[in-house]
Amino acid sequence: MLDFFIGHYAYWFVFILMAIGLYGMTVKCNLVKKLIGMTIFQVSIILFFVASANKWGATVPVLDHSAGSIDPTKYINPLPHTLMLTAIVVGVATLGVALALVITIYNRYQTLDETRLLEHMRKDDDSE
Amino acid sequence: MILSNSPALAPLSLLLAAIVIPMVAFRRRWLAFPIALCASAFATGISVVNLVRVLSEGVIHYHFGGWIPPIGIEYVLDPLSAFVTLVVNAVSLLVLVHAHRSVAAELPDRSMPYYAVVMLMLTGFNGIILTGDFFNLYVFLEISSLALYGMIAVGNKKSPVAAFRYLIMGTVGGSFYLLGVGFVYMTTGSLNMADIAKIAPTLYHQPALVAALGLMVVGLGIKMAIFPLHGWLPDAYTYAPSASSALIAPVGAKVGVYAIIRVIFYVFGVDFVRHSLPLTDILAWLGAIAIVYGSVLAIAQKEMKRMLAYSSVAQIGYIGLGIGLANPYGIIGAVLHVMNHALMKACLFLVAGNFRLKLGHSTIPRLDHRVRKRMPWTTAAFTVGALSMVGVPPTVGFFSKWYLALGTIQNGRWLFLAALLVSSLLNAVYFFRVLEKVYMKPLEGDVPDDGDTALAEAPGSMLIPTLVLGIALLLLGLFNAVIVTGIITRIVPPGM
Amino acid sequence: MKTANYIVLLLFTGLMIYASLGLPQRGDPYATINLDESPVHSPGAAAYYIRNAHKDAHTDNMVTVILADYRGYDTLGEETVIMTAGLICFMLLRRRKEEKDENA
Amino acid sequence: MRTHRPNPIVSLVSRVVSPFIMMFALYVIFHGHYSPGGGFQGGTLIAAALILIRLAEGNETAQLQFPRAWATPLGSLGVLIYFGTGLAAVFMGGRFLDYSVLHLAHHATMSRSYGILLVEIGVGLAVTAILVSIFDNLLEGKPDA
Repeated sequence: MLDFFIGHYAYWFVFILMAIGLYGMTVKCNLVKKLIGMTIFQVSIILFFVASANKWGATVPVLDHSAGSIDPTKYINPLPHTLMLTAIVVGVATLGVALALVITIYNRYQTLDETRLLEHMRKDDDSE
Repeated sequence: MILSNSPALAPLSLLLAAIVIPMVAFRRRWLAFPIALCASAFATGISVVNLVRVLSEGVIHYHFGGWIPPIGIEYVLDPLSAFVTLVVNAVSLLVLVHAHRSVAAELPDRSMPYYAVVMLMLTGFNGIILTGDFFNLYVFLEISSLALYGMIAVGNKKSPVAAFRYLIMGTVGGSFYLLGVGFVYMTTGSLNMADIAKIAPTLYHQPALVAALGLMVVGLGIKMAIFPLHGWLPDAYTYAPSASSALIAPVGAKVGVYAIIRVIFYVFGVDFVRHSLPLTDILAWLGAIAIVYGSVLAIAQKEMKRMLAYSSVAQIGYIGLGIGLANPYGIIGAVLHVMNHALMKACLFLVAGNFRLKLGHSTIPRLDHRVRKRMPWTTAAFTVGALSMVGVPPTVGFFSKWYLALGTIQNGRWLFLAALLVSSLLNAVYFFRVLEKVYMKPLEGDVPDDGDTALAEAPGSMLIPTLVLGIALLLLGLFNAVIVTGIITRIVPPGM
Repeated sequence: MKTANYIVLLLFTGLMIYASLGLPQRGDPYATINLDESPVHSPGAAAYYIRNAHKDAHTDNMVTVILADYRGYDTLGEETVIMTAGLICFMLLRRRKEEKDENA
Repeated sequence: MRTHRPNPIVSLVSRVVSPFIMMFALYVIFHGHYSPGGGFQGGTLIAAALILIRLAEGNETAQLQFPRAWATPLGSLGVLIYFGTGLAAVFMGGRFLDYSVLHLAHHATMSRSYGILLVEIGVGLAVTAILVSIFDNLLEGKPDA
C-alpha cells in the first residue's frame, strides 16, 4: 500500500496542478490571468512526463565511461526529457503568440477584461 | 532519389518554402506568392505520385534518419493518408491561387509573413496526416494550430479576440492530446503507432490506456471543433480575412477528423474501443446532434461566412456520425465526405470571397438578382455547391450521404437516418434562401439595371479556381464509383 | 455557472487520478517503458537509446543524441514551431515600423 | 523602452555580465555532447544576454548590438541550417536527416557526432534570433506607441 502510494503520489500532485491551471483558464476573466493558467497547465504536463522518467538509484543520462559496461538501470529514461524539451519550446512559442494577441487586443479595445470585451464586440456588431 | 524519398517530400517542400520566403522576400515582397504557389503545386504533384505508388505497391514506410520505427520516427503512406494528403494539397492549391487577389486587397502590407504562415499551416497538415508517431503528430499539430491563430488574427477589428479564444481552447486541446500521449507512453513504452497497435490489444480495461484514448479524442475534437467543443469556430471563420477562412474551413477540420480516424481505428482498433469505452456511440450521437444543431443555426445567420461556418459544424457532424457507426459503409461515407466537404466548402468560401471583392460584403439579405446578371459564373458555381450540400444526385454530396444512410440502416439506427434526412431539408432551406435572393429577388427601388458598372465578374485568378471546384463537384459525382472502389474500399480498417 | 466549472474541474482531477492508478510504479527500473523488449517483442526505445547512443553517434549525452539524431525530425518540427511564432508576432505587430524603415 | 532613465549601476552590471552569459551559452551549445546542454538551452541564454542589454540600455542603444531587422532572416537561416543538413543527406543518397552519409569524418559514427553539432548550431541560432525578435515585436506593438 505504502509502496503504491510512493510510486504514484507525484502524478496526483501533477493533476492537482493541472486543475489549478484549468481553473485559471476557465474561471478568470482577465486575459493575462488566463495565460498564466495556460502556462501552469502546460508546465504540469511537462512535470508529468519528467516524473515518469525517474528510476530509483539512477543518474542523469550522460554516459559515465568509468562505469565500464552500460547498465540501463543506472541511467534515467532519456526519452521523456527529450520530448519535453520540444514541448517547452512549443509552450514558449504559444505564449509568444498569445502575448502578441493580447497586445493587439489591448490596442484595439483598451481593456483585457473578457466580459467588457464581449460587450464592446456586441456593440460593434450592432453598429455594423 | 526523388522517388525513394517521395513520402516525405510534400511536407518538406512546403517547409522549405516557409523558410525561404522570409529570407528572400523580406525586401522583395512580390516574390512571396510565386514561391508559395510553386511549393504548393509541387506538393500536390508529389501527392499524386504517392497515391499512384501506394495503389500499386501497397503501404510505404519512410524512416527518418534511417532509424527503424520504435527507435526513430517514420512516415506511413497507406491509401488513407495518401488520399487525404492529395485532397488537402489539391484544394489548398486552388484556394491559394484564389487567395492572391484577396490577400492583395485585404492585407497589402503583410503579404510576406502571411504566405510564409500559410505554408507552415500546410506543412503542419501534411505532417499530421503522414506521420506514424504520436509525439511527431503533436509537434505538427502545434505548428498548424499556431499558424491558424496567426491567420485568423490578421482579419478585421474583432479577429484577435476570436483568435485568442481559439488559442486558449486549442492549447487545452493540444495539452490534452499530449497528456494522452504521456499515458500511452507510460503504459506501452512506445510512441510508434504501429507498435502501439500491436501492444494495445493486450491491455484491455487498463484505465490509463482508456483515459489516454479519451484524452486524445477530446483533444483532437477541440482542435477540429466536434460539436460540443465547437465554440471557437463560427467567430474565427467569420472574422478571419476571406483568404484565411477559405484556406482553413475546407481542410482544417478534416485533418483533425483524419487524426481521430487514425487513432480510433488504426492504433487502438475497433475491438479495444468496443471493449473499453462507448466512444463510437458517443461520437455517433454527438454527430447526429451536431448535424441538426448546426443546420438550424445556419438558417438563422445573415452573414454568408457565418452561415457557412455553422454549416461546417453540421458537416463535421456527418463525418463524426460516419466514424461513430464503425461499420464499413460508415467509414466509406465518412472518408468520402472528407473529400466532398473539402471541395464543397472551398467552392462556397471562394464564392463568398468573390462577393466580398466585388460587392464589398457577403450579407445574404443584401444580395439581389443583379448578382446573377453580372457574375453569372460565380453564381453558377454557388448553385452547384449549394445543390451538392443539399445532396442532389449528380453532385458528390449525394453519394457520401448515401453511404452514411446505408451505414445507419445496416446498424438499424433509424434515428440517425432521420437526422440525415431532416438535415438535408434544413440544408435546402438555408441554401435556397440565398438562391432565391439571387435568382428571384427583383431590384429594390428604381436603380437602373446597368447603372452600376463596378459590379462585374471576378477576375480570372479568382474565377478559375471557383469554376474548377464547381466542375470537380459534378465530375467527381459522376465518377465517384471509381474513387470508392479504387481507393476508399481499400481504406476500411482491420477488424470490421 | 461558476459552481458548474468547479464541479467539472473536480471531476476531471478525480478521473485523472483514477486513471493514474493503472500506471506503473514511478521509478521502477523494470517497468514496461524501461525494458529492452516490449510485450510484443519489438525493441524498447528507452533501453535501446541508453545502450547504443554512444556506439551510434560517439556522443556521451543521450538526450542530445535522441534530440538531434534518433528523433531529429521532432526537433526540426520544434524549430518550425518557434519560427512560426516569430513570424506571427512579426505579422501582427510589426507594421508601422516596417513602413518607416522603407521610407527612410 | 519608452521612459528610459539611465542608471549607472544597472548599466555597468549588465554590460559586464552580458558577455559572460554569452560565453557560457557558447559553452552550453558546444559542450552539449558531453554534459547537459545543447542548442536550445544555449540559444535561450544568448537571447537572455541580448534582452538584458535591451532592458538595461534602452532599445535604441541596443540596436547597435543586434539590429531588429536581422532577427527574422537570421531565425530563418537557423532553421535553414537544420533543414539543409537534412536535405544534404538526401542528396548524398540517404534518408532525410541521416548524418552518417554526410562524410563529415572518416567514420560514420563521428560523422553523426559532427552532424549533431551542426544541427545544434542551427537550433541555437534560430532560437536566439527568434526570441529576440518576439521581444522586439512585443515591445514595438506596445499600447499607445
